[in-house]
Amino acid sequence: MLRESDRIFTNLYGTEDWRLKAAQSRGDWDKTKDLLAKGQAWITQEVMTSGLKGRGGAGFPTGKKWSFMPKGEEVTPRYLIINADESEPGTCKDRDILRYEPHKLIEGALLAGFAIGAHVGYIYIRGEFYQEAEHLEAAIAEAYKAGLLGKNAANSGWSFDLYVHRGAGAYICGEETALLESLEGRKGMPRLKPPFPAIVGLYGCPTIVNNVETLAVVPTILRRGGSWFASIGTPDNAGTKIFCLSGHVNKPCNVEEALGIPMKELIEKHGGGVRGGWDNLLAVIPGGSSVSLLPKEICETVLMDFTSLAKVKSALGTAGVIVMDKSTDVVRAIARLSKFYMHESCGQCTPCREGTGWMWRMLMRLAEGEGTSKDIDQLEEVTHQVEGHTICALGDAAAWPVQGLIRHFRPELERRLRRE
Amino acid sequence: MKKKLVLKKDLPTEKSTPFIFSPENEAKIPELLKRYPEGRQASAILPLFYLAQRQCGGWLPPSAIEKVTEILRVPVIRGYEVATFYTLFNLKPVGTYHVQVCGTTPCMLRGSEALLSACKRHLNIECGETTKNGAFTLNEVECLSACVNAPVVQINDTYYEDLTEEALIKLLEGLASC
Amino acid sequence: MVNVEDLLFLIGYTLLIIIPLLLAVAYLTYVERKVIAAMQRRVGPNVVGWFGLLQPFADGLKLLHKETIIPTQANPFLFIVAPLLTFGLSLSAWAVIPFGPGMVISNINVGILYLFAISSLGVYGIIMAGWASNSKYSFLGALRSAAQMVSYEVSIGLVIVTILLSAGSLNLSEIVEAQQNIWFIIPHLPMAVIFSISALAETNRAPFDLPEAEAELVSGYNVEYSSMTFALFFLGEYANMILMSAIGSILFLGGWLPPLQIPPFTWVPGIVWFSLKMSFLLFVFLWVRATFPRYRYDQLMRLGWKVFLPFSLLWVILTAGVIVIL
Amino acid sequence: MKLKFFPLTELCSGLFLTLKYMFLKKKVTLAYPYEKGALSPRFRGEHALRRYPNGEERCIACKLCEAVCPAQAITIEAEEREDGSRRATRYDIDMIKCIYCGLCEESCPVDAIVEGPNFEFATDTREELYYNKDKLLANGDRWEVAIAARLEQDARYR
Amino acid sequence: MPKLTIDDKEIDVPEGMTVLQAAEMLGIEIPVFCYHPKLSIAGNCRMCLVDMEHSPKPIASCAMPASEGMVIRTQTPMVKKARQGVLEFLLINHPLDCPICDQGGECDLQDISVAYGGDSSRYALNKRAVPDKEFGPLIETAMNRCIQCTRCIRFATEVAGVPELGATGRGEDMEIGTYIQKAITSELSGNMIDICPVGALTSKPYNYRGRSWELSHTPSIDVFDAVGSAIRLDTRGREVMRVLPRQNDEVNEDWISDKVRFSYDGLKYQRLDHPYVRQKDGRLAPVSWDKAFEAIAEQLRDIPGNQIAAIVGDMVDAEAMVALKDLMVALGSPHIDCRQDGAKNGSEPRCSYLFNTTIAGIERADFCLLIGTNPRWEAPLINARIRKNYLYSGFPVALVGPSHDLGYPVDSLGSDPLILEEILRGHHPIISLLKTAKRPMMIVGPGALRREDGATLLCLARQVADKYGFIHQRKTTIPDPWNGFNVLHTAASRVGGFDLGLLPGPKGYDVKGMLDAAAAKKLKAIYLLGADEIDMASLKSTFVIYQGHHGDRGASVADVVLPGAAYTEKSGTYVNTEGRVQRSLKAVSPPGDAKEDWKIIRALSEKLGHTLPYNTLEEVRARLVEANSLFEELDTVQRAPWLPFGQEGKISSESFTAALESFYMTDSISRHSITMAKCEREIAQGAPHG
Repeated sequence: MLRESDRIFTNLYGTEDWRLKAAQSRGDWDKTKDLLAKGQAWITQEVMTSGLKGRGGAGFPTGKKWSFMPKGEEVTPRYLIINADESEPGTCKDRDILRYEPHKLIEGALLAGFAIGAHVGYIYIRGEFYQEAEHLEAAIAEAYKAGLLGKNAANSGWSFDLYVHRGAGAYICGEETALLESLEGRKGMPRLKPPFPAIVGLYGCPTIVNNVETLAVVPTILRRGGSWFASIGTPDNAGTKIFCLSGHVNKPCNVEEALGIPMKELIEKHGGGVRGGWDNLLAVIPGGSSVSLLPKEICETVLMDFTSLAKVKSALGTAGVIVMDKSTDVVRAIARLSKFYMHESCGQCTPCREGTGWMWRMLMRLAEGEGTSKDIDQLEEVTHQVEGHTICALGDAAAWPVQGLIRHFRPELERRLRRE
Repeated sequence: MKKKLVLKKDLPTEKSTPFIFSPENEAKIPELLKRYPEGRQASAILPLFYLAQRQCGGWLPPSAIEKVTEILRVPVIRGYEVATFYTLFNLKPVGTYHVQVCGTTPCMLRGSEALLSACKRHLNIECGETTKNGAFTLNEVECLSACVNAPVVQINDTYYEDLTEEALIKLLEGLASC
Repeated sequence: MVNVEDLLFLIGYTLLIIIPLLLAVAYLTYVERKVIAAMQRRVGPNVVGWFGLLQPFADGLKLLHKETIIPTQANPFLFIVAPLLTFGLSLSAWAVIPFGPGMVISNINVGILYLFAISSLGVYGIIMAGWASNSKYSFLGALRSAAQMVSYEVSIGLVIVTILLSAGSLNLSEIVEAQQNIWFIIPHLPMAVIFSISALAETNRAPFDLPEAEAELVSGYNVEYSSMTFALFFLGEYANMILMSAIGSILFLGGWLPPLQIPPFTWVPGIVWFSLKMSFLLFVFLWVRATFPRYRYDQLMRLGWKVFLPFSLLWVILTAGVIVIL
Repeated sequence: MKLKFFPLTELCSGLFLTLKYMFLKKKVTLAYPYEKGALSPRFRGEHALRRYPNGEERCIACKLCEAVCPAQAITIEAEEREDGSRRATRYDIDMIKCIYCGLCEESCPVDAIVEGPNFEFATDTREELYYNKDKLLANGDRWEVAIAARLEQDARYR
Repeated sequence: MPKLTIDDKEIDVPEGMTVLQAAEMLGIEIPVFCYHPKLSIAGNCRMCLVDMEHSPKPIASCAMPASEGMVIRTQTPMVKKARQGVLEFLLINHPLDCPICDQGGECDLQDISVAYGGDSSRYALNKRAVPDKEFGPLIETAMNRCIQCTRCIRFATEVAGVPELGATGRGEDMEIGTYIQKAITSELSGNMIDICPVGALTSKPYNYRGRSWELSHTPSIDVFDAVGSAIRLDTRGREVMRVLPRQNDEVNEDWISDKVRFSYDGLKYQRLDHPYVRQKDGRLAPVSWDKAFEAIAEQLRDIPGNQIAAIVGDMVDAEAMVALKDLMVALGSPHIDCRQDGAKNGSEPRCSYLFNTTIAGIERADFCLLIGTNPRWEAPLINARIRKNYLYSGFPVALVGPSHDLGYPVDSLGSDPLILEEILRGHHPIISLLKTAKRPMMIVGPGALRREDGATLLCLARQVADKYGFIHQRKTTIPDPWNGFNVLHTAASRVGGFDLGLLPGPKGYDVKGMLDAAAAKKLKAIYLLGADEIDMASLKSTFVIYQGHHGDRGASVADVVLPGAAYTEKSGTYVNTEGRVQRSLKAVSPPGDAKEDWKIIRALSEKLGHTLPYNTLEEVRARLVEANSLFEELDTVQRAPWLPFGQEGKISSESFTAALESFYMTDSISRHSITMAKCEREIAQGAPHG
């Protein structure tokens, strides 16, 4: 259980004001100039020490990512992109940061921008977050007014501009290259990699794309030291993380906790327990819609961190915990996720464009108890045909929940086919 | 002559009057363009579409697409591609209140299906339709990322969270009366 | 000086033979079709006339009506002469055949040699046809035919030698008379078999119909023939069959003699016995055709030269020896 | 072997077999044309072009039959019809060239060209055997019932 | 030079090459749909997935740069499975209408499905239906068949320079289309049909008419412009069914213009299939060849040689030209000209009338000055090259002449010829760009050459070229010679005519002179060899022999009409604007009594008593080589040495005018093509479809 003093997002629930003054009173923008004065290398190093991994789903070490930026003289501009295109079903942590802790993000953006040598940052916020975007714009305006952004940001001599760019309703734009495409004014279709954005990114320039939560914790890490952050959680899964508890829990909520907390504890303590008691639990999707769900037996013991969840063939993803109790029609629940992926596929790669729809239709048939037992194997094969064969990870994300369903609930599927 | 299925998808057939930005929006354009580097003005396509859509009352007529692409100096087909790719641009007129019910799993687990059918019943329309008086357009949308406050309905720019059927009906009634 | 009366009688006799012979040929074709059909579980011709009895005439009419085609590259004279020759020869042999005691147009002493000579001449018609057609198939057919006839005439010659040793005469009537006590088929059974097989080869009948093997040579020497010219070949071939049957019954089955020299057999006129014997032999021709597949040419030659020739030579020596001893 | 050769037993047994057939076996001849034999559903007779039940011709001029025909007996010319569909403007079969192999029927994706059960189409002149599209369609109309029945019978083996 | 291993074979490849290209070099086939060597890489079809060592997922070989030490396998079970999977996905929504699809038999999807696909589909649900789009009179669409490879979009955007196509919608609903239903306004649009890997885009005029396997292919040369694109004539029986490009990276790459691709139907209408002689009543009556020749011989008998003239048209082959020239020399006439449009160039040196940079050389240029030309219409493939260079290097293009939309940004300097003088004197702002350019090029078009002061303009252009480094002679300091002076012709016969000297001899009239002389009745007879683009009104009182393949303008004034062969009907030699000698083969026979052109002239020469000394095509070609040894070397460009030319003088200030009024109907074949007429109406003039 995370100590109250180690909590980073102290205003996660919006109990206090989000504006600059209140934020400063919570410790934001405290001696930012000094942090910047310690130099780019120090910041990157400190972030590396902290063991901070990207909070957007893929879990790539943030410090390492920053270190990929070309070294040496700056010939072309560099860009920092903040990925606030939060659309993963089961996840709504960034929204609360944007609403209640915008200054943490803005300060993190400045620090990160400085660390990677970028003078311009764009916050790509999902289009539906109209109010959140307004908050953010206001917060940025405050920061500009206070001299924390713009030329000579926070009196550091570093100039840094931050703009809000609203997306327009495309989950795929959460993929970093698709986001870049979208930001360049085109359809959000992921780009081929290599080259990676750190080398050829926005407008062909070196670019770092980071999640909101990742950047929002950076100022605190720098202030309290990377080793402090690393001391929380387990060595491979350092730090705190906002978990989103949704679905059939008594008290759905966002909660900041240390990585490595047992799932059961997380649900019981923060979510107020499963609706109808722990024994009423059917399954949990531990990390947002893109990961495989886990049946109750595994949920009893599994720890909420990157490595433990990978061991049970799931993933931490965005830490969006979706709880399903025994009243859930699990096949329909997963079928609905399949529909989501079908709707959000950009249509570029063949397997994803054609496969996501096929998966959804097959799942719907299975949910209705139509078809034959051959269909289950066929569905699984189709997921493998999609997985790993696409440009971006959306194909994988569409395949994994279905694979999880078949892995853990095959008897249930077969039972439906027998129309019992 | 061979009969062809002529596609006019989402595009009103009759030639609409040319779109012009209102003066206050026109004033915003240079400011928006300034955010992006020189020569990369195409980046502003989403902000400009938003401006145009807001000015047109929630939808994006072809003439607006043409106008925006003209301002940004991109081929009009690129603008059309973008407008059809993103779900937030409505290529057909929508009602005063665009009711968007989130239907993805976390909301579904907490009863969004009931909400949606309640809406359909109450407004007497199907998804994608607009009420006769032009007040409401109903749509089921994918995850709105407010899952801990599920079920969620977005009406125009505002999220309404932790809804029940009764609360939603009341809300709709309230909107209809004002 | 031949007087007119004799001449008229001669013509009368000749017609008396030729007309029934042509009729016999016509009905032989009919019988052949019927017999083979029966052996193949078919009914054979049954549409034209009663039981198809008018079929031969219909066929004849058809052939008469058809156009005679002479190939451009052919030698027209020889092309026309060849079937005439074949047909003519097949008729002329009948001059010496005794149908009964004294019932013969020309009862010459060397009748059997005459027959032998005439049948040897038959090959000329075929060679001429094959050459005159100026076609590969015809020519090959003709060559085969020539080789085949030459080969089997050797055995037939030796068969005749055996018979005339036994009968002590070259006159056909005397050969018949020589069988009063026992038909030559009984002491000379192997020779009878050799004769009948050779007769098949001599008449180009199945299973030795290699000169006209349709699978290989389309139709052999008569491939270019049509209409009446074809009909003449056809008539000639069937007349030859009947001739061979006549010779066979004369040489081995005692000609016009009844099987036993006791009544009631002796009441039946000799010509009837002769006809019955001929009919049986003709049936054998058809029977064999319906039963056996065609020989390969090398097998045919092997049989002629390496089986029949040594065997019949041996038999001649044996016969001669037996006669000397007796 | 020699024992069998000298008495010619093989020859005799052969002769007796045919003799037996001559007298003891029932005749199997059919009195065609008054009687007719049974036809296999796969019998490959005269060609016909079929139509859909609504009267629309099936052939789409894909020219697969033309390409597959080993005797090159089929000639097709195609064009876009007024309604935009692909149709043959010419469909000729030279029935004299045809070897009745049935490959055209097999290659047809829409079951348009078929070899029907009719085998009695002898003619007096050659010209009558150069079938054109009208003739083939007329054949189809005439034999449709028989053709459909026969396709039905054979369907499960295809 | 990274070294990588593909299927256990090692290969060194140049930097920047992809794995797919490396595999191609090794002869290893990798199936592709979206990849096209002449287009940018999309990497979206996922068909080219291969196995890379140390990579958990298969990689898209078309997009993966080859790098040192890579180990690639293209035949592993994983690759096989991936290919099968992708094909199954492609086919679930692809209609199985191959029998009615014109692509059937030459379809990538068919071939690849047979080679790499599974045996059956497991998809039993409804297939997606996509409404067809209207792309104009040339391209037929069947969008159900589309596999969203986006080749057509990339072609339109990159090569054709008309960003009119796009993929709208997303996911399953992604569709290829235009913004509003309208014809694609490109002169190269037909190439989309070729690059479409399935039957979604097919040729509208060829629609349902033929099948790929029943066509015979004959290599030939495009004669509708002077580019000399390599084409393939697909014929069935005596009919040209369609025209396709052949790859020739030196000239047309993989593309051809719509005019040559679609105007073949013009070969069927208004053809001259009989010799005709004008009767007393003024009507043309069909006669035998002998009669026609006699009519000519009778007329020419009394006319002295210097009152006979000959004009050569734009599509004439070199064989016919040399025969005609020999005949005119024999008749003693100096009046011969191959410049129907009245261009003022053509005399020596050779560099003065060639596209010296070469077409492929455009890609190396770093500045381009267009003078009185609209390459988009006059030579669409040269325009595509300019655009290609623009895309890769962004080189500046400036234009003196009437401005057009060329598909890339052009700095239009105005259409006043005096601008050239300003440039020469160094007073024009464009100078700064010119001075920094290392390999500048200029293209002098027909709009400049056919002016009265064409020769002076040519001189002026040469002076500009000399002054601003358009020409680098081979020197030790410059290892790489460069000639940036280019003349763009529009007639396929033009350079060949110049090379054979089909120009007025001493005291000879040029085309304008001939027409004036004819009007003044100083010319008694004129021989028009395929020449239709002159003012026929002045020939009223002259004895006109017209030899050509269409009953077009020339035939209407002719007294004797000799039916010749169109370019598809003869084996001919053509010299393109670069000076490249190329040969076409006879694909079909000329209609009726029509004959190859040189044969007609040879036969006529006999009747006129000046028998030409050749009887076979080989002998004519030997005569060609004798006339100019350049004709010995086929398919190569022989660089012409840079020598001074042009006529100094004063130029008029009259503005440049466009040389072509339309792209689609410029000659006797395309004027009779129904397809071209439709294009003219619907594309050029934008009339609504239908």
